[in-house]
Amino acid sequence: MIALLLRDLKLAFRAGGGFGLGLAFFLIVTVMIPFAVGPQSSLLSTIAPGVLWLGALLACLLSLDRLLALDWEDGSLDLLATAPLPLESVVTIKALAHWLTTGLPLVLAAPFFGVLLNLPVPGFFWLVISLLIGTPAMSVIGTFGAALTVGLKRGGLLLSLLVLPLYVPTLIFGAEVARRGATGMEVQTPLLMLAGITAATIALLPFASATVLRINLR
Amino acid sequence: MIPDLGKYGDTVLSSYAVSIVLLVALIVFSVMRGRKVRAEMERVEQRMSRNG
Amino acid sequence: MTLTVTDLSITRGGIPVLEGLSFSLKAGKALILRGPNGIGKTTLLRTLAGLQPPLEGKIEGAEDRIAYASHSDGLKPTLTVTENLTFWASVFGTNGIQTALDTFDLNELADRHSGNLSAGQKRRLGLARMLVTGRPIWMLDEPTVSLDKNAVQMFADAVRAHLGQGGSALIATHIDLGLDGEVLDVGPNKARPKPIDDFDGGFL
Amino acid sequence: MSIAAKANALWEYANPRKFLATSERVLPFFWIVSITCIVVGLVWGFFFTPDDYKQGSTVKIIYLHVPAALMAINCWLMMLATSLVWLVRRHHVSALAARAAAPIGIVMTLIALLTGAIWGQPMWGTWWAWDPRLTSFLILFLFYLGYVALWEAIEDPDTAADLTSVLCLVGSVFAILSRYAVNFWNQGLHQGASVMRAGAVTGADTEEKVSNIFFYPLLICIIGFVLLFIALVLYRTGTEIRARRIKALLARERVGG
Repeated sequence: MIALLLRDLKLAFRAGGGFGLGLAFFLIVTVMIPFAVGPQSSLLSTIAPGVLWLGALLACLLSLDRLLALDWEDGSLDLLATAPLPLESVVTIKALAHWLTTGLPLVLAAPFFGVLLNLPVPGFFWLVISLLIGTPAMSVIGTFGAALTVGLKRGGLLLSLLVLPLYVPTLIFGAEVARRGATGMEVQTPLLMLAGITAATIALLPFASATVLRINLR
Repeated sequence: MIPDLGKYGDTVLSSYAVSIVLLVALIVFSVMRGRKVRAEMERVEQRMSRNG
Repeated sequence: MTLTVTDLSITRGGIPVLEGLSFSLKAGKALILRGPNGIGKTTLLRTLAGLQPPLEGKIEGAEDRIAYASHSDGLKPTLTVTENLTFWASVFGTNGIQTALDTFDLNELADRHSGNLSAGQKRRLGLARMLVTGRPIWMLDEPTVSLDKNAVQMFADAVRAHLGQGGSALIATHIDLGLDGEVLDVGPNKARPKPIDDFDGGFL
Repeated sequence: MSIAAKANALWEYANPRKFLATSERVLPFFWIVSITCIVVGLVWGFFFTPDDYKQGSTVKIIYLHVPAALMAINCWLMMLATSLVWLVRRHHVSALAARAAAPIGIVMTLIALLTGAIWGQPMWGTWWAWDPRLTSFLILFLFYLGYVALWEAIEDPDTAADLTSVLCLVGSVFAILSRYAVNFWNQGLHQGASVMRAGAVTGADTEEKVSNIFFYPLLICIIGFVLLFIALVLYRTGTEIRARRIKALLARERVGG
C-alpha cells in the first residue's frame, strides 16, 4: 500500500505528472476574480471565503480525470486488480495520493490567496481549517466519479456532471464555515456537519468506488 | 370563456402553456420512439428468422 | 498445483463467446492458446485471471496464483526500470528484483526511464514484471508482438526457465515458441447462439 | 395463494415477454384514466375554483406545480427501488424500468422548476430565488442529467445498468444530504409543502373550508399525474426492452448467428 502511494506521488512530481495544475488553476481564479467583479476591498472581503472554496473545488475537479485514467490506459489497474491488495485499498490510496498532490497544496496556498482577496483576518484560520477538513471528502468523492467514468472515451465532461451535485453538501458546509469564521460568527454546526460528511465519505465511499471499478474492469 | 385571471393572467397562462407543452412533448417523443423501436425489432426479427 | 478448468463458458460484453472449455495446466508445462482473432482468447485470459466472472463452469487453482500480462503492461514511462519493478514487487509482497534484472538482461538499463526503452526492451521489462510477482502461473496475451527474432528467443528461454522452476504458462500467441506443452485450439469452442425466438435468451 | 407464492408471482413480471404482454393489456386503461384525470382536474381547477385572496389567480398554478414536484421525487424513489432490485436480483426489466423513468423525472423536475419560477416572479419579485426547495430541485435536476448521461455513455448494457444503479444509490444519499445542507444554508421563502393541506399553499391564515375548494381538483390532478407516470414508465420500459432485444439480436448476428 505504501508502495502504491509512493509511486503515485513520484509520478505526480515527475515531468508531466500534473502536480501544480490545480494550484495554477486556483491562482488563476483568485487573480482574475478582482478583475471581473471590481477592486472594492469591501466587496472582495465579503466574497473571499466563497471564492476561495469554489476555486479549490474547481481545481480539484480539474485533476480528477487523470486520477484513474492513466492507470487504466497502461494496464496498471488490471494488474492491481489481480494483486493481493484489495481494490478498496487501491481506491483509498489513489484518493489519498490525489489529496496529497492537489488538496493539501490548495490548503497551504489558500492563506496567500486570501490576502489577495482581502479576506478578513479571523477568516484565515477557519478557511484553512475548513479546507483541511473538506478537501479529503472532495478527493474521495472525485475518486468515485473517476471510477464510474474510467472506461469511457471523453469521460471528462461526464465526470464533472456526475461529481458536481455530489460536491454540493461539502461546498455548502465548507464555505459556510469559512464565511462564518470571517465574520466572527460561531462555526460549530457547519464545522461538525463538514467533518461528519468527510468522515462518512472516507469510511463508506471507497466501497462504492471499488465496486464500480470492478464492474468497469470486467 | 377564460375566467378573469386579473393581473396575474400572463403568469397563470404561461405556466399552463409551458407545463402542457412539456408533458405533451414527453408523451409524443415516448410514443414516437416506441413505434420506431417496435418496427425496428420486427424488421430485425424477421430478417433473423429468414436467415435462420 | 494444477490449474483445472471445467466446462467453462465466458462472455464478452454480455454475449457468450466461448463455451464448454475444459483443460488443465500442470506445473512445469505451457499451454499455447490458438484460435482466430476476436474469438475470445483475451476474454478467456481475463476470466482466468479473475478480472471478470465466468458465465458457467469451474476454475480451480487460479486464486492468487496468476500473473497476468495484457497488451499493455502497466509500466510508467517516467519511472526507471528499477522503480517500476520494485513497485510491482512490493505490491505483490515479494522482494528481490535482482533475479528478474538478471534473467532478462536488464542490469545495464536499470536506471533508465522506461519511457526511453525500445519496444523490445520494454517487452523484456514487462516480462520481468511477471517474474517479480512471484506467482507460478503466467498468463501472456500476445507476448511476442513487437519483438525481433533474438528477443523472441530470449523470451522463449525465459518462459522455459520459469517452467523449469515448476511454474506454468498460458500463452495466447500465433508463433511457435518451442515450449514443452500442449496447444489448445479454442476454435471449436466458439459459442453457438441460442435460438432467437427465446426471448429471455435475447437478453444475454 | 400464500404471500410467498404471491411474491413469486410478482417476480414473474420480471420476465420481459410477460412484462410486454401484461403492460400492453393494461396500458390503454392507464392512458385513458390518467389523461382524463389530468384534463378534469386542470379544467376544474382552472375554470371553477376562485382566486386566492392573497395570491390572486396564481393559485391555479398549484394544480401543475405540486403534482409535478411530487412525481419528480417519487420518480427518483422508483428508480432507487428498481436499481436495488437489479443489483440484488439481476432482473433486466428492473434496470430498464429505471432507465425508462429517468427522462420522465427530468420533465417533471423541469415543470416544477419552471412553474415555480413563473409563479415566483410576481410573488417574490424575481424569477429565481435561491430558495432551499427550488435549489434542491435544481440539484435533483443535475442528478437526473448525470444519471441519463451515464446510461447514454456506456456501450455495454449490463455494465451501464450496474454503474447507473450504484450511481443512483450513492446519489440518493447525497441528494438527502444536499437537502439538509441547502435548508441549513438558507431558511427560504417557500411555503411548507404539506400537500394534504392545500391551505399551506394558500397561506396559513386561510380557512380550511376555503382550501377544500382547491384540494379536490388538486387531488384529481395528483392522481392523474401518478397514473400518467405509470403509463409512461410501462410504455417506455417496453421500448427499452425492445431496444435491448434489437441490440442483442444484432450482436448475435455479428458473431455469426
